[in-house]
This record gives sequence, C-alpha cells and structure tokens, in this order.
Amino acid sequence: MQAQKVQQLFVRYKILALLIAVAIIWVFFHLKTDSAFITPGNLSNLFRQMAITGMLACGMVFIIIAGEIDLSIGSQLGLLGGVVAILTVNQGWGTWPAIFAVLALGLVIGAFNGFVVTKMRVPSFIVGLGGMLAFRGIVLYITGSSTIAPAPDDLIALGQGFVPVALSRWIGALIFLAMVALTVRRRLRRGKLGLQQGALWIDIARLVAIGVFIFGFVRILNDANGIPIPVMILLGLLAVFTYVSTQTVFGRHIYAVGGNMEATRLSGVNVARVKLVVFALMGLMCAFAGIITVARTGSGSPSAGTGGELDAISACFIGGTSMRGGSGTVYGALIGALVMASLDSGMQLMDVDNSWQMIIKGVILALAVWVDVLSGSNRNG
Amino acid sequence: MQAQKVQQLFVRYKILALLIAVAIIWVFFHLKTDSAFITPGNLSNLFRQMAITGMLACGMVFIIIAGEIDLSIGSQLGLLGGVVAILTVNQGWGTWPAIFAVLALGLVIGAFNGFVVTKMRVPSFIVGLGGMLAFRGIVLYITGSSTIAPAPDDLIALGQGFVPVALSRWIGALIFLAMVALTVRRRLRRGKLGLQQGALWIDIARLVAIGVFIFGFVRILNDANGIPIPVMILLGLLAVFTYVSTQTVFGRHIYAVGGNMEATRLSGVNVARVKLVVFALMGLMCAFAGIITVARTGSGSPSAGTGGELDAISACFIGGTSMRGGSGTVYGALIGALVMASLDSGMQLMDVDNSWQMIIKGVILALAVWVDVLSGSNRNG
Amino acid sequence: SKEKPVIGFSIDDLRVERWTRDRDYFKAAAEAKGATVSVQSADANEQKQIQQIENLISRKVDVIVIVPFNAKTLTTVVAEAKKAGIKVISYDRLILNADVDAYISFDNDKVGQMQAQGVVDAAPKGNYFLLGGAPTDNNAKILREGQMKVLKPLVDKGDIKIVGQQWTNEWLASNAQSIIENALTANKNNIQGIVASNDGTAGGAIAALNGQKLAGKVAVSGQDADLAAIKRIKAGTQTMTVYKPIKEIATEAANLAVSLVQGTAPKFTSTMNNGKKDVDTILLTPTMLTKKNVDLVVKDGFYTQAQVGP
Amino acid sequence: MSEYLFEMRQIVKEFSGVRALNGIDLAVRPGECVGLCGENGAGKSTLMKVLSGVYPYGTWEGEILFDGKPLKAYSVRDSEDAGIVIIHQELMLVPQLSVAENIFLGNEVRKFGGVMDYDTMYAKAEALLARLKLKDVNVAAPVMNYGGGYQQLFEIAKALAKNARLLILDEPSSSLTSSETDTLLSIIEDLKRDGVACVYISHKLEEVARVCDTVTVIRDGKHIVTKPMSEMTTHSIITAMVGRDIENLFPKVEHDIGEVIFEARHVTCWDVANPNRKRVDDVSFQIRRGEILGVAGLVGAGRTELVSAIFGAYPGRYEAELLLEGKPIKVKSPEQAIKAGLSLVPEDRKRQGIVPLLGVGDNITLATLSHYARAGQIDRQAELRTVEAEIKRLRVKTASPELAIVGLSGGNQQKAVLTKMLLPKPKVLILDEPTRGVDVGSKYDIYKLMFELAAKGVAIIMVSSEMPEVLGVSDRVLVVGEGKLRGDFQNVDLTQEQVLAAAISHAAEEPAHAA
Ligand SMILES: Nc1ncnc2c1ncn2[C@@H]1O[C@H](COP(=O)(O)OP(=O)(O)OP(=O)(O)O)[C@@H](O)[C@H]1O
Ligand SMILES: Nc1ncnc2c1ncn2[C@@H]1O[C@H](COP(=O)(O)OP(=O)(O)OP(=O)(O)O)[C@@H](O)[C@H]1O
Ligand SMILES: O[C@@H]1[C@@H](O)[C@H](O)OC[C@H]1O
Ligand SMILES: [Mg+2]
Ligand SMILES: [Mg+2]
Repeated sequence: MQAQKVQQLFVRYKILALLIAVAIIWVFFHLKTDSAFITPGNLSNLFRQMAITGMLACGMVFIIIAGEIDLSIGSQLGLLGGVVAILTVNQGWGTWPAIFAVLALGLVIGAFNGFVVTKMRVPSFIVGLGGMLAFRGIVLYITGSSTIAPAPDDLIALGQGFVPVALSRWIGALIFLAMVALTVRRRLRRGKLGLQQGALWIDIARLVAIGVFIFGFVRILNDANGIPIPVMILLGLLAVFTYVSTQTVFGRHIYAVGGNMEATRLSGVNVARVKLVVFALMGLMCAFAGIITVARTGSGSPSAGTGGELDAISACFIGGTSMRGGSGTVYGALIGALVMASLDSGMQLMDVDNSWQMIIKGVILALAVWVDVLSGSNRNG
Repeated sequence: MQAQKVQQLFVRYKILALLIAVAIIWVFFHLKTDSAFITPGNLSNLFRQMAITGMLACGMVFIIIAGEIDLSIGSQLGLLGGVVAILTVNQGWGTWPAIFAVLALGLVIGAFNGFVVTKMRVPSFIVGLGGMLAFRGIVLYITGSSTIAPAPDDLIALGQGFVPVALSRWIGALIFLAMVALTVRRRLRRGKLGLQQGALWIDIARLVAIGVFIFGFVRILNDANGIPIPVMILLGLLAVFTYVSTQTVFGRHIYAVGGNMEATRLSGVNVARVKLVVFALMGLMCAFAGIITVARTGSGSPSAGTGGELDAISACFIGGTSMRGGSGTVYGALIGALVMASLDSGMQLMDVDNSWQMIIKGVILALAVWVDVLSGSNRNG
Repeated sequence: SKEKPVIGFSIDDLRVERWTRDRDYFKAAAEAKGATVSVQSADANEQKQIQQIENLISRKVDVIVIVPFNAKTLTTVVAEAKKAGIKVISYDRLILNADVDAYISFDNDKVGQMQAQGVVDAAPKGNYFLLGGAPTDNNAKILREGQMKVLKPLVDKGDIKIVGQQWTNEWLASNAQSIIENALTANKNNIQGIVASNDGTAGGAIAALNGQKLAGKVAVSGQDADLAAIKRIKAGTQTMTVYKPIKEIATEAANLAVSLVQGTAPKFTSTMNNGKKDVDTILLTPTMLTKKNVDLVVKDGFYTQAQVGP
Repeated sequence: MSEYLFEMRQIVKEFSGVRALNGIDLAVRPGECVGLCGENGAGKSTLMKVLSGVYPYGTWEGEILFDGKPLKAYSVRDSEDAGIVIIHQELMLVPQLSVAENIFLGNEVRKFGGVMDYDTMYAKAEALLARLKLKDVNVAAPVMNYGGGYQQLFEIAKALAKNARLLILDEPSSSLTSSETDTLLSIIEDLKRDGVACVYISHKLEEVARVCDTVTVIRDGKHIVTKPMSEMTTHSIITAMVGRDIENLFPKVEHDIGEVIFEARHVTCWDVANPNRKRVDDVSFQIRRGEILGVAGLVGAGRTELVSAIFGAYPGRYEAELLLEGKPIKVKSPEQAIKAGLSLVPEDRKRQGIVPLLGVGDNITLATLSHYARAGQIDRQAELRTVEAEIKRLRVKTASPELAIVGLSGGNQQKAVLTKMLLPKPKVLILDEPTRGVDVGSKYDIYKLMFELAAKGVAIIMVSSEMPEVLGVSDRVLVVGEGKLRGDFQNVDLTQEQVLAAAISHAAEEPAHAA
C-alpha cells in the first residue's frame, strides 16, 4: 500500500526520481574526492559548466516534443559565436548591438531550418545532418579557420561575471513570493468556480520545498561570489520556457503536434507554423549559447560547439523527454544537463583516466534511461 | 501522357533516379577536372573509398528499416579494428584466426546492443549515444590511446589487393548468367501457376541493362589492376543482403517490424528476435569495416571510424530509406554511399576549398532528399 | 613535369589556425618556384586523409607533402605513392613505418622542454597541472615526454608537485577550460603552474583562471604563437608560447619539394629513424617567446603591428 | 472431455489498479458462434486479448481451458499454435508490405529454410480473396494502396489463411458495406458447419442475431447474461447491455429546416498516387439550416474525400467552390475551415481524432484553445470549467479530465472528439462515420445531440455506411458512387433498396471496386 503510493508519487512527480539521482551522484563524488565536490566553489563551477548545454537543451526539448530533431545546433552555435566575435573584435561593433544582431540572426537561421522542414518537407534529421556540415563550413569560411580574440571586456563579463550578492537575495525572495501568490490565487479561483481542489498540505509542502531549494541555491552560490551570470540567464530561460510550455496556447500546441500531428492539423492548428516557431526558438537558443561560449572563453573559435547537439539531446532524454515526441519538460532537460555536467566534473576531480570517463559516461547515459523506462513501464505496456 | 509514364517509371524503379543523379555528378566533375574524373584509376579509387561506408550502410539500412538507429557504429568499428590490430600485432595471432575472432566479437557486440534495445527497452538512440562513448573509451583503454602498427602483410593485402583480372571476368559472366537463369525460371513458374506475367520486353531490357553494367564495371576496373578486394567484398555483401531482404522470411519481417511493429507482434512474429538479429548483423558489418580499415591503413588507430555513423546514415537516407522505417533497399544505400564518395573525391580533384566542400556537401545532402520527397510526395500524403 | 611540378599538400586539419598559415606560406613559396599546389584538409580524420592522398596519387602529382593526423596509419598509402613514382615528404610530424623521402620539422621533444622550462622560470616551486593535448594525437605524447624531461628532476627534488594531469579531447579550448576549473576546485585554487601543450588549450586554461581572478598570477605555457596568445602574453595572462617560424618551415618545405622533383640534392641537417628507415631530415629550431621578446613575431613579419596591437 | 472447445473462468484483468475485467466466464462449443455484446469499454476486446495471448499468461487472473486442458499462452504464437485466431478491432496491417505478405505475415509459405515462396503465396492469396468475393486486387501491391474497407477484408483473409479452430472477430464489419458483410456472415456459417467455433463482437445487433447461436452480454467488466439467441431479442440485448430501456434507437426530434446555408459546387479530387484518376468527380450540393444530410455510398465511393476537400484537408490536388450563407468562402486548410464556421469529425479516430498522450480535457479544447486565452496565456480554470461541463453533458466515461485519452474506450474517445469539434460552434457540422465502433447507448446519445444541434439551426452532413442510421437520422440523403453524385433523395418513405440501387446503378456495368 505504502510502496504503491511512493510509486505513484514518482510517476506523478517524475522530477523527484531525477533529483534523487542527482543527489546520489553528488554524495558519491563528495565521498570520493575528500569532500571537494559539494562546496560552494565547485557547485558554482558545475552550474556554470552546464549553462551552455542547458541553453541548447531548452530549445531542443521543444523540438523533440514537437516530434522533430535538430543535429545542426553544434554548428549553429559555432557560427553564431563566430559572428559575435567577428562583429566585436574585427568589425569594432559595440557589445550590445552585436549581441542583438546575433540573436536576430539565430532566429533567422532557426526559422530557415524550420522552413526547410515544414515547407520543403525534408525530414529534420536530414536537415540537421546537412546543416551540421554547412554551418560549420560557413564559420570556417568567415573566420578563415582562426580563433578570433580577444573578446571585449564587457562581453567577457557576461561569461565570467556574477550577479551581486544582494541582488541575488532579492531575486530569490521575489521568485518565492511569486510562487506563493500564484498558488494562493489558483486556489481562490478554483474555489470560486467550484472546481475540485488538490489537498492543501501538498501545496504547502511544495511551496516549502521550493523555498528551501531557492534559499539553499542562493546561499551556496553567494558563498562563491554570487550567481554566475550565465546561470542567471539559464534560470531566466527556464522560467520563460516552462511558462510557455505549460501556460500558453503555443506551448500546448507543441505537445499536440508531437502527440498526433494529423489530429492537431484537423483541429485547426497551423501545424507548420508551430514547428517553424519551435525551430526559430532553437536558433535563438543557439545564439544565446554561442554568445555565452565566446564570453566564457574570451574568443570565438571555429570549432566551438562541436558535439554540442549530442550533449543537448542526451540531456533531454535523461530528463525524461519521450523519443517519439508529445511529452517532456524543460526542467527535466536541465536536470539532465546537470547530471552530465556532474559526471564530467566529478570524474575530473577524481582524476579518472580519459578512457574510463568515456566508458562510465556512456554506461550511465544508458542506465539512466533504463531506470526511467523501468519506473514508467506502465505507460508503454 | 508520356511524362506520366516517365514519372511512373521513376516511382517504380526509384533506383533509376539515383543512377541518373550519379551520372550527372560524374559528368559534371569530369568536365570540371579536365577529364580526370571518369578514368579507370579514379573510379577504382572511388569504389575503394566507398567500400567501408558501404559496409556500414549495409548493416544500417536494415536497422533503419526496422525502425531503429545505431549511432555507435563508428566507435564499434574503431574497437573491432583495434582488436584485430592488437591480436595480429601485439599478440602474434595469425591473420585468419584474428579475423574470425573479430567477426564473432562484432556479432556479440551487436547482439549486446540489440539486447539492451529489445529486452531492456532502452531506446536505440540512447543506446547508440552511450555506446558511442563507451566503445570509444574501451578502444582508447585497450590501445593505450596509441596506434597499433604495422599490420601483417596478408592482412594489408586484403585492403590493398586486387582480384585477378581473369577471375573478375569469370565472376562477372557467372553473375550475369545467374540473373538470366533466375528470370527464365521465374517466368516459367508463374506461367505454370497461372499468375499474371510482367511484360517480356521489360525483363529483357532489365537483363540487357544489367549485362552492360557488369561488363562496363569489370572492364573499367580491370584497366586499373582489377577489382579491389574491399570492393569485391562489398559486392558480395550487397548480394547477400539484397537476397536476405527480398527473398527470406527474416528479411520481410524486418520490413514488417519497421512498418507496423504492433501488427507484426500480433501476427505472431517474434519482434524482439528480429531486431536483435538486425543489431547483431550491424555489429558484424562493423567488424568487416573495422578489419578492412586496418587492412587499408596498415594499422589499428584508436580514432578509426570517428563520424562513420553519420556517413552511413546519410548514405541510407540519400538512397531512399524511409526515416520512419518500413522501407528502403540495400542497393539504394550503396548508391547513396557512392554519391557521397563522388562528391568528396570530385571536389578534392577540383581543389575546392575545405570550408566550401562542407557547405556544398551539406546542401546537396538536403537537396537530394528534397528531390526524393518531391518525386515521391504521394507516399506521405 | 620537372619544370612545373605539381605538389599535393595533405593537411591534418585546416580547422586549426596554425595550419592555415602553413598552407599560405607554402603555397606562396611553391608558386614562386613555378609549382602548382593542391591543398586538402582531412579534418582530423585518418580515413579521409588516406582517401585524399589516394586521390592525389590518381591525379599523378609529382610530390606529396603530408601533415599526418596519425603518424602510423599512412604506411600503405605511402607505399602506393612510391609505387606510382611520387616523392613523399613528411611535414611537421614524422610518418612512421613508411618509405618517406624526407622529413622537415621542429623538434617536438624540444618544444615540450621549452614549455616546461618557461613555466619553471616563472614559478620555480609549487603545484603544477599538466594540460595535455588530444589523446588521439601522437605529438601530444611526445610533448609530454619533453615536458617531463625538465620537470622530473624538480619533482624528485620536491620543488614541484604535479597535482593532476589530463588530456584535452580534440585540443578543444572549452574542454580545457572545464578541466582547469575542476582542477582549481580540487586544489582549492592552490596551483602555481599550468603546463598547457598549445595556445588553444592555454586559452581555455586562462579563461578558467580568469573566473577565479587568478589570470596573470599562475604561470601558463603554450605553443604556436597564435594571435590570441600573443595578445595574452602582452597582457601578462599567459607566460610563454613556443614560436615556430612557420614561414621558415613552409618555405623550406616548398623548396625541398621542388628540388626533390627536379632531382637536385637538397641539404639535410640530419637523419631520423621512423621504424622503417633513416629518413633524411631538416630540423628547424623553435624559439621561446615571453613578454620580453614577443615583438619578434612582428619583426619576423609573422603578424603586423596593427594585428598585435600596441 | 467437456462439450466445450474452450472455457474461460473467472477472468480478472487490471490496468494499473483499474479493473477492466472482473471475474468473467465464457464458454464456446465447437461449431458454435457466440455473440459478445456490451457497451463501449465493457471489456469485450480486453477479454478477447486475454484469450488470444496478447496479454500473456500471468498478467491476468483466472483460468482458460482449451480442449479441456489449461491453456497458458505467453505470446500470440502460443495461442495460434492451439488454433486460436483473432481479427482485431483495429486494423493490424503493415502498410508497406504487399497484400499477400500481409495475409501470410508470421505464417509465410516457405520454399526451404527461411526462403519465401512468393509464387505459391500469391496464388493462395488470390484464392482467399476470391472466397471473399474480392477481385481486381493486385496481391503483390502494397496494402497502403487500398482503402479502409479493402483492408478490413484483407484482415479477414489473413485470419482465414490460418487453420483456426476458434475464430475471434472483434468488430469485423465496422467498415464493410452490407453486401460485404453478407459475404462475411455466410463464410462464418460455412466455418461453423466445418466445426470451427467463433466469437463475434459487433455493435450491429442484426448481424449478431443472424449469425450467433448464443449471446453473452457483459457490462463494466462483469458478466450479465448468457442465453441462446432464440431466447433473446435485439431489444433484450440492448436492455442488458445498457442497463436501462432504450425505446427508440433514433430519438428523432422535430426540427425546422430553414434557408440554404451552405453550398459546395464542382468539388473534384484527384487521386494522390495517380493524378489521372478522379476520386471525386464534379459533385455539387446544397444544405439548409437545421437540415441533416446523410451521405451514403459504397466503401471507396469517395465520400471521405468529398468532405475532407470541403474542410480543406484533402492531401492531394482538388478543386471546390464553397458558399456559406450565400457568400463565397476560401478554405485551403482546416484552420480556415474552422474559422469560417465548418467542423469535421474525421473517420479514423486513432489516426486523425485523438492526441493520445494529452489529457481528455486538453483534447476537448484543442480546437478552441485560444477562446480561453488572453495574450496567448491559457486561463486554465476557465478551460477546466468548460471541459467538466462538456464531459457531463456527453456522459464521457473518464476518471478525470487529466487522464490521457488513450485510456478511454473507443466510444468515449469518439464522444470527446465530437465535443472538440462542437466547441467552435460550427454552422455546418460534418461527421464522417460518427458512430463507427460506438455502442448502442452512445449512439443514442450522439443521435440525440445531432437532433438538438439541428433544432438550433446547425446544418449537419453525416457520412455513414450504416444504412439504418442514414435512413433513421437524415432529412435528406445524397448517394455517392465512384466519385459522382448518383442521387439526392428526400428521406420520406425512402428504402434501403432505393439507396443501394442508386449507389451501384452505374457500377453494374463496371466492377464496383475498381482498385
Ligand atoms: N491498455 C490499456 N490501458 C489502460 N486501460 C485500458 C487499456 N485497454 C483497455 N483499457 C480499459 O479497459 C476497459 C475495457 O476496454 P475494452 O477495449 O475491452 O472495451 P470494449 O468492450 O472492447 O469497448 P469498445 O466497444 O469500445 O471496443 C476500458 O475501460 C478501457 O478504458
Ligand atoms: N482503391 C484505392 N486506392 C487507393 N486508395 C484508396 C482506395 N480506396 C480507398 N482509398 C483510400 O482510403 C481512404 C478511405 O476512403 P474511401 O475511399 O474508403 O472512401 P469512403 O467513400 O469515405 O468510404 P468509407 O465507407 O470507408 O468511408 C481514403 O483516404 C482513400 O484515399
Ligand atoms: O602545433 C601543434 C602541433 O605540433 C600538434 O601536433 O598539434 C597541435 C598544434 O597546436
Ligand atoms: Mg473493443
Ligand atoms: Mg470514408
């Protein structure tokens, strides 16, 4: 009876299983590295290292939910990063104009991919394979294969800087209060409309958990200079993407398109437009990731982003996104990215040999999804 | 009316469109390189260069038809090649025992992948991602990240040798006669069973085309030392795989599983076993490709095969294999591999800049599939 | 033909900055001598490199100059070239177990020694981290051997403690960055020297140091005199790089290629054994660049003053 | 030895805690045909899946005796080896494989080892199809070239190809015409004479009455009654199924018919695969406010193509001139159609109707989501209120509106799809086979709803292959044959014979099923 309830809890809140997995990994590495893993400094690193994969995963999770795939994002990242470096270093543009130009360019490139997929009806797998080569070719051409450096200081600050400690606290408090307000409002409205209410204690427990989490997160990172700016950006993206996916018409349409494209089309949804926008958003995320890559490394390298598509896709799948489209969450994908970053970082801290790092990562990737399959086997039965 | 017929011809014999594409590409490069492209020497190179991708594509086309994917084949190739090098160079095994051991190992590794996909129900995309890392890690570990050389001469001969000129002629003649005999027998049997017969002239035209093709192929390659052994092996694999896919129960079950897995399962077919065997065959093909790679390079390199999965997958898709499973042909995939090898070789002969090579290849990949979508739009409607 | 030789130049990876420079200087020098050059990039893929060399053979070029991605995988294709009567030159990295006609390079072992020495000069004592190159690149291991020749005695003496060593997949700066970030964490920022094997990885390491406000306080080595590295040396965040005058090696190599075709004997400085034979070799000397002599790259015409900045 | 071929005893099957079968008994003698009746979701298909090994032994409780011996089938293979053959409710064909390959899938004719004997297989397949009175089928062509009705017949051929001792037919006739159904029923009678036992599931009770010797009715996973057919009437079966009395199957409500509201002119559709062939050939018609227009015809007549072209959903090339309330409208996509005031409930629920993983509620509001949104943000409470009201109104059986819709039985899914397309408040509602696979009780609900809508002035176009339904519900009947309009009748004293005669009028000279 009790076991039953626990299992249902996991099925309902899949995120719990993932968080427990993260906790186990962290404790393991902490014990194995003489308590060097769960320290403010290292966690700050970890979140910063997952930021770029996380940005890509935000876009990718929508693509996969919509039933498509994009293999060209590593090359898109390289191209967009290269452009921001060329604009700021070689062309002398200001940092902000260059950033906005590249964000716009990202949207355009993504929309172009979407156009080829939806209007020319070339399968996205192929568009991705082609784009992977073509975009990488373009970045090699425009940079002449050389690394563009040094990036201007205000750009580097975006990659290396921190949100001031006091501001972090305020933001944390604000988010928490917003959550409380939303919960209260929802309960009031449901009450007024005479709709069925969830148990009060669950809502309260949820809020307490969120509060503890935010407090801990801000506290720890403030002990290490504050929240890194790329992490702050990622959190912002998480909020926006989660909002879009759960609260908006467009978000619902993404799930519907991936779940059954034909039925969705016959319900009067412009399926091609939904997909096009999803690809455009992916391009935008590549622009974010490209800019932050340049800011983090202080230079635009023509090989930046190589293999980034595999990391992002892995993050989505570890995070519970369905291979076949139609289901998945943004926060799941980010936790997936966190799992992978934790493995990389922990094994490096332990000074594990490179070949073993690859073996272990490969095995864990498959194992993680296997556990997911096991726990959710009921859905496919 | 006439145009109509031509279109139907293309829909029926999709291979025609592909062969015409190859012809156009060849003529284009021939004109652009001062007649250096369509020469015995260069064509011999071309076929030899496509042999390894072709072997991988043979296995991959079954995997994709069965509705799965395998991203780990590049790493599998590296691992199996590494093992054959270690066995022959470091362990002093004879060439043939080493080859058979590695072929067996390939089957085992492939079957293992199949086991994880079918019994543990981890999606093949993930198994591939994990395997890509893990197998590469293993080969780095067992080779100590260094290249194992020099391979024994009889192994090298497999990669660099040629089928004697006279033998090539005999083999060509035999294949042609076998085709004629099969056609005649089929017509007789159908006549006896009272089944509808295709037009006689089509059968004759087909045989003449095949005859001309075989004659030209043998003739040209004999002008350049004979048929390279890897090409001969590939032709053998083509024959076996085509036979399996069109004439055997197992082959038809592969298509059935990819076309509608549920229906196939409910028809009493052991779906898991079909998939398992398909993955095992993929492993076997990786072993072939790995051995030939070592034979061609004279050494076992830990980075061998990197990116091979993308080449093989691209070859399948260019060759008309359906993304969604359920349809595709082995010869289509091999022509796909030939298209890609032709592009690489032609652009190198033309001295096209590296970045432009990537751009053009990416664009052509997408264009090729687009043309395919246009001509066959009916099937997806 | 002898008067107008056709040269094939097969380069490991034109996506890496230094090789584009080798290509440009080589082409200029060879064309000045009336030769034509066809350049191929293997994109760090040995299979692709072999195919390109095969294509060069079937085009019947007169001589092939190779920067091998993998030193050991070219035995058979070189033999094929020789059978077709084509001369083969090994460029920068020695091709092993093969019948090559000549080798021209800087000494990688020496480069490794310079890298270690540069860091030791700036930080004679303390904790060191060894940031290696790509694990699949054989040169990376020779560099490490050279570095250890300098470091081993100091480690034995107790002056230096090596607190970690990792290889950097594909020489990628971003991989190097996360490796160093984690190394700093593991050692609570207590690192005095980072022996990085080239400028790309050094850039990643310095970005990581920057994150801890340690850039300039920790000694970092490099190699190749990439433009970005020159700027960092001037800014004081990178300690040294190894300048390998690429114009010199490229020009020498072009001359060597042309004279091999024309049958005039070039002057070799030594021979090196590659496992199959003693290969006639021209070895050029690399130069160590620090803040003091960094202007050499401008004097040499390697960069313009405008590129380097004031 | 018992007199029964098989007995199922106290079968219990649960889906994650929900009991779909709650202790059911069923027994059939050799040569007997048992009709299995029950509402949508009663558990008929589930029971048959237990029997045929789709749900392996061990995933359910109870016991099955076959030939007096316990049967433990771990897979479909095991039960087939025992002689149990099932035709599933959903089409189970592989579209890319040929007709013959599908008929013999898992049961291939071999030359030696694993090598296919195509020639024998083709000959056998042609013989089987001839038995089903299907000619002009190229057995070497892929199944996807043939429409739903043909495919259903291929399924039957597939079952006949196996030597069944027990044949289970789960709604085999839902996409067959009456003459095809006749052929099927007479084949079943032949099989019975050869001693083959049958379980026949259908919501068309006339068929059950004609072919079954015994009737078993189940409700909510429980056994209600088993009696010889001679002691049952259609009416008593319905009462047992629904648990209440249904007086009139077609609860006709008087409704006023107003002025012409919608007109389609010169609708022409070309075949997607073969651009020379017209699937719909210059069809024009009008419909009035509050009118229910039945569209009848043989399978493959082109009715689905006609209505999907009107709705902007036809996948191939087509032409159509549409006028709504006298004004021409442009409809190039379903999106535009819905905006203009048209709604279409498609024929294939699984492929075109539901988004399986989304909740029941999310499916219901899919076509009208923007109604509950401000600046793109969904007001979930407003949405939920509508959903709950609709679920209550149409009596959709679901544990919660958040449950994924795949979990519902076919009839309840159909109701959800129906509401989805009603919420845009269409002026013209098009229903393509709205009651296919729907039980009598739900049919009653759907007809009642149609009459209510008509009374409110909605014009309804209903494509249906069920003649009684066409005649029982429509005000006017269009007959389509081979893509052409073959008749337009006021439904006053109209008989099935008249409609059928029109449908096959011209076809008498040519074969009715030109492939
Ligand atoms: N795979 C499944 N997972 C969860 N519930 C299921 C599943 N299959 C069936 N059910 C449930 O079991 C019950 C019986 O379904 P079943 O398909 O047997 O009904 P049926 O009598 O065949 O109805 P219909 O006439 O609509 O075909 C339904 O309530 C259905 O929701
Ligand atoms: N002979 C055929 N060749 C190709 N496709 C066909 C053929 N017959 C039917 N179809 C396809 O099957 C689908 C079902 O439509 P069908 O032709 O059965 O029309 P219908 O008159 O609406 O019949 P139904 O009674 O099944 O609704 C359509 O998408 C149609 O394209
Ligand atoms: O110059 C370096 C080269 O010698 C090495 O092999 O690869 C990396 C380069 O930076
Ligand atoms: Mg059913
Ligand atoms: Mg229809």
